[in-house]
Amino acid sequence: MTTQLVDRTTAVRLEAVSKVYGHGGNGLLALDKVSLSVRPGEFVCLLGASGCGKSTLLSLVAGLDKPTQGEISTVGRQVAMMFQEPALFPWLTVSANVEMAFRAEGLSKHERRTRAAEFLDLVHLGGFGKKRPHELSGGMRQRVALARALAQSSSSSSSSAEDEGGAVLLMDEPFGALDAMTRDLLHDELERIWRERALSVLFVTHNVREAVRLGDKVVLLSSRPGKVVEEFPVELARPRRTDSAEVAELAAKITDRLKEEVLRHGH
Amino acid sequence: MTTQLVDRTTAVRLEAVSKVYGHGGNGLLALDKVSLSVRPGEFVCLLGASGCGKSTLLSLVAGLDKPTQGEISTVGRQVAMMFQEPALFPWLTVSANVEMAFRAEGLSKHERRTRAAEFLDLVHLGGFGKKRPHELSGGMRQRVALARALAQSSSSSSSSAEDEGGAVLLMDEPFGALDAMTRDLLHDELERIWRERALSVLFVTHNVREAVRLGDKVVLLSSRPGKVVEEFPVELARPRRTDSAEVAELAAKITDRLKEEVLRHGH
Amino acid sequence: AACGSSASPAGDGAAKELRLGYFPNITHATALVGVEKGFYAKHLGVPVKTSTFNAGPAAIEAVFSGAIDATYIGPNPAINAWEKSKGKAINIVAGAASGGVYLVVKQGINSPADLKGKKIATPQLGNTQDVALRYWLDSKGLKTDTKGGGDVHIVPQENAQTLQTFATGDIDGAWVPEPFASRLVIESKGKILQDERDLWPNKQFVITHLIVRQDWAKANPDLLKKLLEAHVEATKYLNDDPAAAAQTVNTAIQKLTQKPLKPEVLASAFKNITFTNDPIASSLTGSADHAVKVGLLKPVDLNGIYNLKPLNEVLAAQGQQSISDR
Amino acid sequence: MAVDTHARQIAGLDALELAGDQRAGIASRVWARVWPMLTAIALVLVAWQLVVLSGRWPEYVFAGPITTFQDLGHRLGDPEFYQAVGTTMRRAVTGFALAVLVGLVVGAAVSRVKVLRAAFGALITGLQTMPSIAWFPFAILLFGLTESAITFVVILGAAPSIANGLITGVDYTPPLLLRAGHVLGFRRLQLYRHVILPASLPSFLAGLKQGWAFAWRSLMAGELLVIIAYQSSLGEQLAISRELSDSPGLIGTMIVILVIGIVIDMLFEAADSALRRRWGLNPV
Amino acid sequence: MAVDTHARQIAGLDALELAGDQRAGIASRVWARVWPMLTAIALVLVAWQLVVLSGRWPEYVFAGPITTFQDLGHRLGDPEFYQAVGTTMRRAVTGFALAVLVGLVVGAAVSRVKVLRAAFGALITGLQTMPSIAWFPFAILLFGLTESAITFVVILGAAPSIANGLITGVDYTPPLLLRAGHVLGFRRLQLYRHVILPASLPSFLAGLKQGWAFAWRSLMAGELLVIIAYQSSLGEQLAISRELSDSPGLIGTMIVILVIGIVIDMLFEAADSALRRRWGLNPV
Ligand SMILES: Nc1ncnc2c1ncn2[C@@H]1O[C@H](COP(=O)(O)OP(=O)(O)OP(=O)(O)O)[C@@H](O)[C@H]1O
Ligand SMILES: Nc1ncnc2c1ncn2[C@@H]1O[C@H](COP(=O)(O)OP(=O)(O)OP(=O)(O)O)[C@@H](O)[C@H]1O
Ligand SMILES: [Mg+2]
Ligand SMILES: [Mg+2]
Repeated sequence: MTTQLVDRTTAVRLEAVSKVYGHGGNGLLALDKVSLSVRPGEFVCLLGASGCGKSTLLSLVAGLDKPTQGEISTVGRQVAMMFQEPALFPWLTVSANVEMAFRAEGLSKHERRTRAAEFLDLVHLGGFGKKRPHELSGGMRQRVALARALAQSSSSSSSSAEDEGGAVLLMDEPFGALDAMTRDLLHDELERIWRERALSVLFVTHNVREAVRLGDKVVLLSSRPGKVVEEFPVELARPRRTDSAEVAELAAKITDRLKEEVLRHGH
Repeated sequence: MTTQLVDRTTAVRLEAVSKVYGHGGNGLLALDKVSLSVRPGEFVCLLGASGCGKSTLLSLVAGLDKPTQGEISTVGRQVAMMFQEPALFPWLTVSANVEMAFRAEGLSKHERRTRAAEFLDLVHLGGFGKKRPHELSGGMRQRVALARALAQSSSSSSSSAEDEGGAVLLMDEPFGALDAMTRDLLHDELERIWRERALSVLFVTHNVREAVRLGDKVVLLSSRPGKVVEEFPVELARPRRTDSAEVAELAAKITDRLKEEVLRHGH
Repeated sequence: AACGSSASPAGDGAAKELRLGYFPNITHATALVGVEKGFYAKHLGVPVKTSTFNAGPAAIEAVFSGAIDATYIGPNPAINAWEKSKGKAINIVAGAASGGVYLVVKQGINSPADLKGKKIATPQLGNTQDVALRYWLDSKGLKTDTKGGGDVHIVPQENAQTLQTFATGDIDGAWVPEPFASRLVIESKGKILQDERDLWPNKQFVITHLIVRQDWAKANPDLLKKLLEAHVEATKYLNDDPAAAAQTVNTAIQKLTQKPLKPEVLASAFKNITFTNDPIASSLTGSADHAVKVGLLKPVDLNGIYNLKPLNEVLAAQGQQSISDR
Repeated sequence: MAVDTHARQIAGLDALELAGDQRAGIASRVWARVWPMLTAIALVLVAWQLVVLSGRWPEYVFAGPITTFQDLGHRLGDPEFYQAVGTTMRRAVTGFALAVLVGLVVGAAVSRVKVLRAAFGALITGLQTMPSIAWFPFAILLFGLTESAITFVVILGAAPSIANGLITGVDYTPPLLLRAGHVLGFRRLQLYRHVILPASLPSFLAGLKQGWAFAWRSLMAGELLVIIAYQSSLGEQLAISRELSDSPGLIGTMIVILVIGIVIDMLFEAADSALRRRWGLNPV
Repeated sequence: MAVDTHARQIAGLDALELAGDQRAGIASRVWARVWPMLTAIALVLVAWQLVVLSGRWPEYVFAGPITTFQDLGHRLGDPEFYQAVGTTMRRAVTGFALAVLVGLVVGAAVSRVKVLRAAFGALITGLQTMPSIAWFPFAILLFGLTESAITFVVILGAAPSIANGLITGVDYTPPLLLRAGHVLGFRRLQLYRHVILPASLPSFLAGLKQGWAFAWRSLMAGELLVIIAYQSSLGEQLAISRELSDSPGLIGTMIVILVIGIVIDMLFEAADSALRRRWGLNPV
């Protein structure tokens, strides 16, 4: 609970973190002694079968839930997060939803709007600022959520100059509802922002190629209880392409390992 | 509006269907003169960029919304649908949610429960019948919705013996939140049920390989306004594998066409 | 007084105004004409702030809280206030009205014996009319009880409701004050079976009197006297020219409630009420005794409830007879 | 053979009542809202006249529409009537505004602070069930015979249900939105202002509507408490009509109260509709 | 340097108040619910006694806790008291049950049928604002001097807010769930029963709570309407206490009313908690 605990070379650290939902006989062990760390400016991808505890892990890191056991520490004034569901505020317009990311900063109304528009352009939703969430398609909503999370993690209050790494960004299947093209374009944008802002990213996906395309490290979780099975460092040069051979090769390797894991658990 | 209009060789027919959201200057043309037909027992996949009108199209077919112009007809007493969101009833247990599919049939409580359990097993959620939706992960919720839709479309009331084809099943990105393994397993199950029940399926996905893996025909929509760009018949022998070369080849061809389309629209 | 002296926001030292309460009701005619004709204003020399109430409890609450100094009121709330405060809160300083209470019954009921098994309404359980009815029935050999059982069923209900239930036949009679008695007779063809005046010595019993807060009276003896002067003049006006007075009363009622009495009801009711400065002490103690007898009240010590000395001084100054508090 | 044509689907859709014919002109839309109301009024009037004609009760016990509207017409011609309505409305609005304030503060505190909730949560409903007359003595003790006494009774009547509306709203705020707000860096008051309050708005609005009804009813009773000389009010008129068994007067006053209630409801309804439209919920 | 440790995150979490220490024993959990209430009661009693001691008002005007509880103690020793409470509770429960029925039917009809809504929607709030005393004459006309007259007043008091609760719930049913129900083949009544009603439950429950308050208040007034042989009632006791300027009696009766209100609230709260737990909403 002191600064000593937070190593300057770690942005996020989980040490033997376990999480049990419910009590006693009905309790469900979602995470079992997971240890994991993200270095400042590192891009870590999390892979695992459906229901293995990825979202649970992100909630714990974001401080939305308490671990049953273990320690979690994060550096950076703020942790930005993109949920698995869009989690937009239905009473706000699309633009206002993105503007919420700047609320804490105390920007002027006009500035907030301008910056929100930039991020909406980024996710190809330029003309939709005045719509309400219910008027968007599923994928468009997801992109609004993406815009909000990116806006938050690149806002000045979440990364201060003194920090070695920038803010922490948690993303839970951010591109799940998007077509391959849009996805590819957004991969590039995300990579750019990550580098510019020196973000520390923890990224959940089901798409192994995507993980390899983006990550510095891919972490594989087993299911029920979620445990770290293996960590794959990705040492390919950037920029990478999702359809490049190297990516495909490493992805195939990880997929095999994942398949093994999933099948072992009767999935 | 007469039986003549419904061709016995068509399960779903859209004729020059347009859909405008909103009015006047604010109106958004989501679908523009879309014509499409699904033969009884045919598996049709819909592809298109995010926001191109795929979900809108399914709503129209399901009768949840009125087309602004054009005619829609469906055969079969009931159209089963799986939404893009899980759309589970939060006040019911997982099992009760699936049981809702049999409500209209008047099965006994016990029978309903047994059949629901079967479908939950099918989606690998055997032990979760007594949980509530909020206790599940995102992918698990999606699988519950899948179980419900499959249950409904294979229940006796939705396909009557006289019909040439079985029920109509509409699916909106049913596997979006699932890992590749679970997805593969469920592809097989879906294919089996589709064949056994002679379902007519309209299947929305962003995964081109998945579309080629499952479909008899892949329909490509352009975006804003949604128009049918091209239909690709898939003449590969079943069973197909997602990672087979033929599938990859056709998928690459469709992806190129899709990319062209997306880029043309400034995405 | 040991307590309550701080209760008056106006301060009891030297009051700059008089706060007077009354009801917009024909039995409060003294106050109505007093205000309408300006008697209070004329005599008091300080501004008179009037408050009207629609029932006794609110008036007593206002007296207790020090929101008003004096009010016209019926005998029951006065007795309650006296008893609850153990004789510390109020005094009766003058009478205002007497009579005007009747047992009105349906046609076809001709004697007390015919009342057996019938439903008779009174304004409220344990009030003077209620006690009077029970005592009277008792004297006629008819049993009643406080729960509405017995030979005659007594149903306490608001007078307004009595008008309605008598008209619809839900009740067979009612022991009520004016103007309700006259309305029952005139509008619903009721018949008077008993005039309460006939049950009392000199055909007199109190229906309205004037009470004041004790600590106000103590601090403002002069104002009290002036109030009584005005009161006496109002009573005189009512008795000197009943026809004009009746009109004045109706004008006042109309101003306060927007609903004047019908002329025939006004005439009948006015005729049945006697306006007097005498609080008819004997009727109050008598009624309390009756209440004890019919089992509605624990014996109360009403000794000291009257403070008629200022009134008698005022009357003496005008050469009128003094009034006894027994 | 089971055939599902377009026509059948539209029928199914109508059952859902999700869609209105949105291309209809304004005139016809207004008419669509007005004619059922006019029909309802006409039906009530006819039924009322029939009951009176049946002769079951004499006119002075149960006045017919003709007598009532004649009487009401007279009153409508009298400036004093408008004064009375004005006085009552002024009191209602003041009292309600204060009650909203109190309800908001109490509701906010109780809904988010566990200790306060355990201590006072149940008390709020307890207070809500307390009839207004019980407060009268206290109102007079505290405020004397002033309008404040009336306002006090109105606030005690309305604030609990406003607070309860807010509490329900807070309790049912979707956890996902709370989490989103938390992640965006909102804490305590900010979380309240930016997430919880807007998310509770529908329920809060429902509470306001109930609160208005409580405020109004308390006011009708409270106006008898302090009758300010020569300042008539609706509550007083209602009581006097009843006191005098003045059937046309009573029914007339009831109609006035009903009309005011309906107008206020329309204001709430408009707010609610706007809210629903913004949230993307089925418009009426 | 901005350092966010585990400790700070827990603090953030507490602000969210999503978690309770669920491993605590039952005894300590009960205690956690009880002590704030006891403290609140103690505080109120102390404040009350202090006001009395201040001598601002004499005891006969504002009775102190000691006098009041002595008086209440006497009444609690009297079987008639329990009879009175019993009578009132019986009437409240009967009236409320009928009001729920009426409210449910009216609410269901009005919320789903456009024409009815246009015709009667606004009337419901209008009726809600109608003070009970306005109905007294009609109650007696229709039912004479019977208990049914009281029940009638109670129903008219409570049914509108129950209907309104249901209507709000229906209006705010998530469209996605309606669509899901429609696709599952539910139409009209079935859609109502399987989707709309359960989805509206939270709002309906809130409406029930408000309805109970209305029912109870209407009852307190209505019990004066018909005073039935051999049956004392709380409403009557309240009125008589006031009539007799009996301050300890009045406060005592108010305490009884408050306690009943609190107990009823706890029942509602239990139902609501169960509902929230099932729906996965933040438990209290
Ligand atoms: N209820 C609505 N009101 C207004 N506009 C809407 C509504 N629903 C959808 N739209 C618009 O219609 C277009 C098509 O939406 P639709 O949901 O059909 O897209 P989609 O193809 O399913 O996209 P995705 O792959 O992102 O789910 C979008 O531009 C969207 O903004
Ligand atoms: N609120 C909760 N209450 C009880 N159990 C829960 C809760 N949330 C998650 N779980 C359980 O914890 C396990 C992990 O859930 P989690 O949401 O972390 O999975 P996930 O890896 O994100 O899966 P997916 O890829 O499907 O989103 C699941 O078995 C789920 O049933
Ligand atoms: Mg997840
Ligand atoms: Mg979609």
